[in-house]
Amino acid sequence: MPKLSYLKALNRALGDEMARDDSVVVLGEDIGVGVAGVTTGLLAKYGDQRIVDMPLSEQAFTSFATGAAMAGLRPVIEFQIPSLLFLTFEQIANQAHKFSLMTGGQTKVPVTYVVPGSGSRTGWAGQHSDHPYSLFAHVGVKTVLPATPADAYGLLASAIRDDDPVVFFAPSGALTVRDDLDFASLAPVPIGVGRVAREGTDLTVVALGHLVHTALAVAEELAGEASIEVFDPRTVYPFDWAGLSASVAKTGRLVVIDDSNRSCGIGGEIIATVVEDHRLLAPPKRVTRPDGAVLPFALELDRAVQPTHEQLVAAVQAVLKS
Amino acid sequence: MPKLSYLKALNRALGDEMARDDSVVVLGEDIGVGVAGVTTGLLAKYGDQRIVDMPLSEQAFTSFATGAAMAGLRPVIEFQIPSLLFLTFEQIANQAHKFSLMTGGQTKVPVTYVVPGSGSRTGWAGQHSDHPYSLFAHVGVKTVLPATPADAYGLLASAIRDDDPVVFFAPSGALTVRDDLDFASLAPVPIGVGRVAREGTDLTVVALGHLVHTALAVAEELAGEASIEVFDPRTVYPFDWAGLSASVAKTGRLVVIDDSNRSCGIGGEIIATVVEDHRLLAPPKRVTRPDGAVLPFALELDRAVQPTHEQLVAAVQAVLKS
Amino acid sequence: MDSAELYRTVRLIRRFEERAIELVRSGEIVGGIHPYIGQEAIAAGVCGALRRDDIITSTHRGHGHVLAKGADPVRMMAELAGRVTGLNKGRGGSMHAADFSLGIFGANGIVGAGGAIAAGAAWARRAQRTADAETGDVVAVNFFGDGAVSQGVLLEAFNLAGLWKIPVIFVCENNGYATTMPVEAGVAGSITGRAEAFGIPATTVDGQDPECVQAVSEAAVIRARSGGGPSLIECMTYRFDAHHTFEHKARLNYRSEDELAAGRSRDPLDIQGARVPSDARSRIDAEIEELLAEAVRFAVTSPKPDPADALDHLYATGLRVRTGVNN
Amino acid sequence: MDSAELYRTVRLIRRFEERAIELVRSGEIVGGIHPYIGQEAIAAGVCGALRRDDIITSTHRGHGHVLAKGADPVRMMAELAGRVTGLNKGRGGSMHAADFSLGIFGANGIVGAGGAIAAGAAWARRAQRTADAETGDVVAVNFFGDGAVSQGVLLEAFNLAGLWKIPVIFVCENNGYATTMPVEAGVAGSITGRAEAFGIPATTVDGQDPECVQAVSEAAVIRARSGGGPSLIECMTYRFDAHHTFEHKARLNYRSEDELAAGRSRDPLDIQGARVPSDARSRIDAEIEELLAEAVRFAVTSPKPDPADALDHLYATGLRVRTGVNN
Ligand SMILES: Cc1ncc(C[n+]2csc(CCOP(=O)(O)OP(=O)(O)O)c2C)c(N)n1
Ligand SMILES: Cc1ncc(C[n+]2csc(CCOP(=O)(O)OP(=O)(O)O)c2C)c(N)n1
Ligand SMILES: [Mg+2]
Ligand SMILES: [Mg+2]
Repeated sequence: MPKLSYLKALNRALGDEMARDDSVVVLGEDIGVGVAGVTTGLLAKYGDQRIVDMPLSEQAFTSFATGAAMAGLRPVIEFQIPSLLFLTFEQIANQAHKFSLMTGGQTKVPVTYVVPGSGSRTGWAGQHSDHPYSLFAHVGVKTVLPATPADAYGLLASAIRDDDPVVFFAPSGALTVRDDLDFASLAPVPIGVGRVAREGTDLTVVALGHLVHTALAVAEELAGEASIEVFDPRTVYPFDWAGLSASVAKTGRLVVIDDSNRSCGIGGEIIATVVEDHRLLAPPKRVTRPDGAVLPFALELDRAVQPTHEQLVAAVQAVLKS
Repeated sequence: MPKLSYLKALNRALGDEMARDDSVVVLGEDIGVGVAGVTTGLLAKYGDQRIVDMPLSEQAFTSFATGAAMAGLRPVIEFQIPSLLFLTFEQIANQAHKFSLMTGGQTKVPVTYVVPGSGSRTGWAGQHSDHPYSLFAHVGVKTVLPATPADAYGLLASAIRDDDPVVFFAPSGALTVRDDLDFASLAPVPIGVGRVAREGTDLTVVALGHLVHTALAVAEELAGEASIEVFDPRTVYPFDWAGLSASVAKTGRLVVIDDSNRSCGIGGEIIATVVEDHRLLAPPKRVTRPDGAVLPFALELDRAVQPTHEQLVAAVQAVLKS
Repeated sequence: MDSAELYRTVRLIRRFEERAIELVRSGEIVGGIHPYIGQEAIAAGVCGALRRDDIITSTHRGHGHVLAKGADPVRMMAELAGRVTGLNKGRGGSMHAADFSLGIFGANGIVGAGGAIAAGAAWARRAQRTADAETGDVVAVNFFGDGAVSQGVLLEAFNLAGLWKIPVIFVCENNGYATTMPVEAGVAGSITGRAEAFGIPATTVDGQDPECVQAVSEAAVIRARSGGGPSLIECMTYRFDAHHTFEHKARLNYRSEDELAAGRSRDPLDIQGARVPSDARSRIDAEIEELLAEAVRFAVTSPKPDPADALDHLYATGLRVRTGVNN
Repeated sequence: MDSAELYRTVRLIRRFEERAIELVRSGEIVGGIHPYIGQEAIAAGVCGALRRDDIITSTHRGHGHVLAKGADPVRMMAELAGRVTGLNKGRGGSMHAADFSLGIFGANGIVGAGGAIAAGAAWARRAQRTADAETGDVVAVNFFGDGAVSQGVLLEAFNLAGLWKIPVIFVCENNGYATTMPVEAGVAGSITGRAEAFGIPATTVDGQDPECVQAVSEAAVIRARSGGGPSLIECMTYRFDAHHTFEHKARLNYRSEDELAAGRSRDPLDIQGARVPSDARSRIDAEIEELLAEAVRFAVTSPKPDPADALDHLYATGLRVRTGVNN
């Protein structure tokens, strides 16, 4: 079977959706030449009225997409940096997100915001290394964070077809992941449905985005000690509480690994929700970024504020023991 | 003893800090005439170089304050609407918050952002009714949310004197609270230190902002059934984990009432952190806004998506029983 | 629109606002309103130049625009009163009233927010136009105040509109103040200059005279429909009443009595009224009184929403999320 | 600055960038850089007109500005290599290099972000000025690219600067592209027109000639210091190298070979070099080689930060917060 990288899966999904539906247009910076790789080849195929290079006016083009969406198009925005979501927070959280309810359901805003390369980019320092998916889970904008090429394909397709705004995080740490895939098997993956990435019976690790791969490696490494289930929610919001509940009901133990800042991150939300509903066999644990983290530039420091394999091993072992 | 309202306490704290320190300046819309009441009388006293009316350029004046702060002033910004924090999220979370670390400690950004009237304003609808303090707890900007006039005074004074950016939420639901106070007793209240608003032994209710008053009323109402401790963190970030831990260690039961959207709100963070460290006697519960809430306009609906007295009673009773 | 129709629109808005203020006072409208009184000529004149399928985006002071674009005053009043029969089923209220079937893409609570939305909508309509359409492009109008021209996202929207010659018309209602801030204190340079800097032609017009506004708007509409690109119209006007009804209870003292009297002396109702024969005028006035009596009656007697439905429409897909309590 | 000093600055920046690119290639600098090569005349000329206590805010392409304002190239190189001896103790890197002791309020990773910061800093300095000061106001300079003039917050900053006649100078480095977007595709109207719209006088200058840039800057500085208010200088220039070093590995094909050759033909190093006697020039060149050899040596031999200190300086107060694991 051919290999497909995560980045190529995004490119393929976008191309397939543009072919499928004329109303899909893409807005972003340097997408014509395809600097980020997501739009490679699409300008030649679909022209500059559907692959539209944008000036550095992120706020305006975000609301421009909202207007276009309410007029019937399905815009996809590519943002070059995760923190551009801070810059456009008003336009996403206060405009796009609110139109449906505020108008009593008169309109819908089917816009997808894609951030290829979220989280640390290794050496891009404080303003280019954020991983702010939990912010969108808080305000309630649908948010996906696929870990694999197949899910990247499937969730981008679903995001574009969804009638609500969806933020799509493609973590830097996953962009180069390549999987053997039958291309014919690529298909939409429903928003809000997680998957058990590895079955186990003793402890559930919930891992998000690129950290799913870390969790799988840890589960394998500790296979002699315990049977670890890895749950990949794939969607951060709306979260697949039923899927997670089934896993935790089986294992009774929980560790979360999450590249969010600790306070008010999805990691904490997962723990809170689980303990409200389940009596666990041991107190749960989280491996996250520190509170309020700003990624320092130097590589050693950048790495030191991201969740690690070793931290996950330690947390899993501690929870197994208690 | 004279009565002091929450709003007047803000006005007094601001005036006292301006008198104490020449470098305190206030930037905001309509602050000269004092539309919101926080700056009443200060223009006449301090002139238009320290009470500076701003045009509708929130992003620029937020970073303008950052520049002024790095040049040695202590700006206070008054925002007219909670969602202006969405509009200026880039300037606060990605600029003001990050300068200290990114410059290796060369500079500091002592800016205070005050939102008088956060949360629902009763009939101001979807874009004027947010209560986004959990967002700042996530990105790690110091965030205070006082419930009483004395704490409003004390935390505003501390916020202004603090060398880091601080977001100050003054909930609509607390602005008219009035307390008997010896004005001479007004003093700075340290950021990051909670208080036990009512002592109890059976269950801890953590209540935030105006909901402290709801929690006190519930504790009183249920006094015959149980002895309820009400913990008012006062600061949302950095949270007083030690103070809360002491309370929960005593009571063994926890309910949180929080006007945040449920997912990734401080309510979930509190529950997660507590269960990581404590074995509770019963599963904890939260009373919050719904996931992703947008406040609908009609009064009945606006009220229906905010945490209520009745919901807290039900949650407390359920936790006491289980 | 002919003179009588323009008069009718001005009169309708004026009386609508007056009746709405009564309902604010009586508590039927919660949260207050930003009255449009004094500025009616702008909404009337601009919308008088538009087609039904044209689009508008509006502001916190939006009742006039919404009514002039054709929204039903009865359902509009019900919206202000928070009833399920309202335009937005009571979910939006004064600052978010919308009627997408008439191209009314909503009032907006955030100053400056409507410009990029209007530009995007107009751009989308142009993209959707079938080759055989001979009616010209759909035009979008974005209304905003003098305060909004200092808002970054609006200036960014000027850039997009200027670059791609989008059929959008920016209508600035310069009423001299952003809440209490005089325009001179808030705007360096000029309002028209800000549009021109982005290659957008701009004119200033008497915003108290509906026919002047309509004439200038018609020219801008023709230009936009035929691919000539965006334009900006600065309408000089005056807000006769409070920034928001909360001001009725607060003495803010930012406008002198003299200034108020001078500002109110050029009333669009009189200016346009003088152009309509008095019998026609009386007939129109009577019709409007009747319509608004019905609007008020309908508003206060319509059912209030059921709290159980508070999260209806939160997601267009109908997604149901967790409530605020453990179940 | 005299001709030789200007030459020195241009040469220093050029060679600094070339040495830095070598370190990117060898992996000593992680994350790459945005090379300033070709644009050196602007940093040299503008900063040549400034005092030590004046302030600058810079961009993602900031090395030239930081060096021209006087930062130590040795500690700067160490910063790019992420060492504790760097300007920012290795916490900032290329996009955040700063030296507050020299008024360098930092490079910035967000396009357009520096304008309001510079305006606020200059406003604060003016407010702090003691009555007896006779040296005139401190001036702040905000550097930015042609892409930034479409960024809302920068346009808002123009408004504040224009309104309050703040001693700030906006220096636009128009190198023809925002990454791959040609300036004509991104900027409706003109860059100077955008400043003028806010009452800010603007001039366009040859950005390849350090003396031209310095002369125009001196005039703007005099004006700003003496209460005359802000100005904008548009410097026409060309980026000789990649947008970012990642482009060295990717063929993006947005600039033709002909265009590149034409753009590179006006090299500030040659233009300014021609004004300096060749022996002086050789001496300067040799000094710079030595200095940069030391910078590279220092950078690659300085200690790397200790991971245990990763959260140092997160809060100016020294507040310690929770780490990412349960303890
Ligand atoms: C971005 C933003 N900033 C501040 C406010 C609060 N606010 C509401 S209306 C208003 C004044 C607007 O002035 P203008 O644009 O001139 O419109 P007018 O009220 O005069 O019609 C302000 C400051 C807001 N709603 N949005
Ligand atoms: C607000 C923002 N949008 C996008 C980016 C990504 N980005 C970095 S540099 C750049 C181009 C900037 O062009 P210009 O301002 O002309 O400066 P130049 O690179 O030519 O020096 C872009 C799009 C960013 N850093 N900040
Ligand atoms: Mg106005
Ligand atoms: Mg450029």
